[in-house]
Amino acid sequence: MITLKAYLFISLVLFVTGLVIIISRKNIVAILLGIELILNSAALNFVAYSKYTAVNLDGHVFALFIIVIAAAEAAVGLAIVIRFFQVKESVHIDEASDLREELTR
Amino acid sequence: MSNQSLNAFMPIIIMMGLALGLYGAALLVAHLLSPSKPGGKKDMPYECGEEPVGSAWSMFNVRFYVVGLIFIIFDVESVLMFPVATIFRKMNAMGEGTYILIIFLSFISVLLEGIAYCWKKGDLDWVKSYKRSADS
Amino acid sequence: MFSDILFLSSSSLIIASCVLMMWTKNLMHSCVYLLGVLIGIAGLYLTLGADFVAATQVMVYVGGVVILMLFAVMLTGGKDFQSRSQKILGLLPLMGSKYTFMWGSATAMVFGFCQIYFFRHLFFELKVQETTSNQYAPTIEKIGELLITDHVVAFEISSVLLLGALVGAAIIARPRKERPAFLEPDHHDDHGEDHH
Amino acid sequence: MENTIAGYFLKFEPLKYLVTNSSAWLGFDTTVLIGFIIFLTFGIVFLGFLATVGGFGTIAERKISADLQARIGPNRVGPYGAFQLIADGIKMLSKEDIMPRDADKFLYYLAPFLSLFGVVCTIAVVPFSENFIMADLNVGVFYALAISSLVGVGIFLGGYASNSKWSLLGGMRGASQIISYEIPVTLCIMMIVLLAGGLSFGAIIDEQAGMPWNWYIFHNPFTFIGFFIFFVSALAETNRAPFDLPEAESELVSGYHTEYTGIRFGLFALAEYIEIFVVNGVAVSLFLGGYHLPFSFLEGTIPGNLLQFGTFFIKTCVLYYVVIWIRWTFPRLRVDQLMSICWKYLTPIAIFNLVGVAIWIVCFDGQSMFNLLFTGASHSGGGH
Repeated sequence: MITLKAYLFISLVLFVTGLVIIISRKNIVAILLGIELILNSAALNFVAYSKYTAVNLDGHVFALFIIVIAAAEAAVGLAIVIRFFQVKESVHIDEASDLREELTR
Repeated sequence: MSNQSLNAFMPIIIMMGLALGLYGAALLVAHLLSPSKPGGKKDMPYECGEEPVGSAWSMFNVRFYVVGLIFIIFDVESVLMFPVATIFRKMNAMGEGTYILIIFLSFISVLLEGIAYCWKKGDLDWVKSYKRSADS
Repeated sequence: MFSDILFLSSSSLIIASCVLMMWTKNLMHSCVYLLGVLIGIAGLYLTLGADFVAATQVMVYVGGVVILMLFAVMLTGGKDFQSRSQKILGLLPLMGSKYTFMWGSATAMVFGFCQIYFFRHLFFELKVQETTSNQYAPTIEKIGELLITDHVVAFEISSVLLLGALVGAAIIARPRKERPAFLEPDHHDDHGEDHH
Repeated sequence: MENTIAGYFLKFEPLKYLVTNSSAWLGFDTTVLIGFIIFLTFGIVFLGFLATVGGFGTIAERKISADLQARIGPNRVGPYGAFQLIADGIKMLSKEDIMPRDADKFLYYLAPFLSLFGVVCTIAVVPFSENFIMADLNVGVFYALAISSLVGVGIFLGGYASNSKWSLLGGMRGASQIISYEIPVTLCIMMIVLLAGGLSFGAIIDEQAGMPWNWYIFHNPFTFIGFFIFFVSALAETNRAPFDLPEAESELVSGYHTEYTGIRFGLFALAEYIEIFVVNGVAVSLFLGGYHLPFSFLEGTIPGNLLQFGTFFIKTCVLYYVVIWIRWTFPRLRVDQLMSICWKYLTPIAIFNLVGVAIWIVCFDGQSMFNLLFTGASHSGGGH
């Protein structure tokens, strides 16, 4: 029988994958992919807890809202990516440094 | 709407397997029957006989993209409206019709505001969008 | 038994796609593997009895977000900038210098253990009911009732949030012919080739 | 799986006997296993049936177009060219499978599969008759809507992977067209969901049992408009003329499958033709009463189910004929017209319809137009 821990493990795998993608990729679109994974792991946790610990469906509603927020985030984020590409002609994350002060590295 | 066991989803998994099987079988039979002599001009991308210049993976047209952005917001809003639409008639029979109608209509009115905004600003136009924003 | 099979196949699809997503250098392929991950998560939702959430997952992500991602990858050229070093230690300090990263991770670990220690009741004494029933009640009507009773404010506010997202995305991505004056080429040359 | 085809067949004596005996012999309850085998068998049967229908769709297309243009059409292979599809199939299988030099190999192989996958998975919820339905899910309509959006991904990837300019243009047009026209389709389906109070196909069809005036298309003026919006949007979703911009042969050679040859082109085309049938079937189920006959006749038996299946099939074929008829009658739209039709006409009208239906339900308590006009007339809402 599948236990709660199995779902939490899958959720952990998703989260770690998302985190690794975020910190190891330099392309902004790839970073957005990682964020999607992290949001999905959170939604999976909500639904799993909703089945195993509670009798109501609040977890499902939360998962729905997470999906909604993730879609809105993807829309705005990708719009920013496109605009950024139009301006800078690159999607390298280090190019987004117009507001940075000159620090000693 | 009744209680449903997970087995209700079994046919879907079976159809997924069948799709995979159909694709694999078709490719296998085609591989056995068809000749395979790659090379030469045959492998060139078809451009009506001209030599292709550069790769195709560099084209840029943002207008398709704005449509996608508008779409995804509408998609999500419709997803949220589905559960409310499902219980609409039930609530109406329970005498809560006005309440749920107000909730539903206020949600839709925000949706309409979005489409009205995009319409007014020319995001839904195909050709004009360039001109208008260049003027402003 | 069927739920076990569904769980195993979905989770193996998720893990395989996750590994491939980290592995591949082609961003387009990465998006396609994301598709696999999302479909696998929808399968997990099915095993949890959340059929509406599963269908929503497929509808919003597969029909919307992934297509948008593919568009974005194609429009921006899909070049993936690999980090300078492929080794794990080389990957680590990308978010700052090596020292800030080490201090940050050490602090995070200490705080994490403290939190786990203080909230251990929540973790270990959580009442988990291992349901054995294979019957799932229809969820969509209950979700609808929750949306118009308990979560009605969130429901209405989310529509406003989506309106904001729509307007913002449309404004930002709207095609413009001229480039902003402050980003003319002479200003632009400062950055560029020194990074990679 | 109570309402589905496996549950139906498990009620028969020989299978019951088989289940009891094999359970005793193997030591566990074999109902699920036997159900799996029945599902698998009928999955193959339905898939084969729909593939044949799709194949005949190509012939019907050529014959009807020939008829509309006062030609004869294919007439060499078999009587009236009826075996043309076999010849076509053999031709597809024995043609060389060429891949362009710079193509993305993985995506090039994946794209036809995604297209086929999205369509084949939809078949599982199409209600052929009262008992001949593979899965009567609680979220049936929504599931069909969701999984069929994989076709858009397949088309886009097919266009992208070929690394040809025509393909790329066609793929982008296809993806943006499919996602745009999904909005009116969703809103029209939501209108029906408001009336039916459920997302399962069985519930929606049972609400429209009986005489044609119980059909949802005649329920009120808004649904009447809604049907046409749904139908037009479905044409665009399946890339049919006059919305066939992704494969417009006069401007884009062949659109997203320019570089596809042999069997993979065939699978793209097969998926497209099956999708037309499935979408028409969904339209029939949602608006035109589905499989219901005006009278109850032999319900629950196999001949009765076959009769219902025939009803469903005839209704769907009528819509299929209309689809082909439209293709050979109307000229193709331009891209800007395509987008303005979707976003400036269909979507606002669909939202208006949705609001109208909601107000109708509250004002008239969900009664149909016919009931209101002829109060006291015999309301034969049978089937419950």
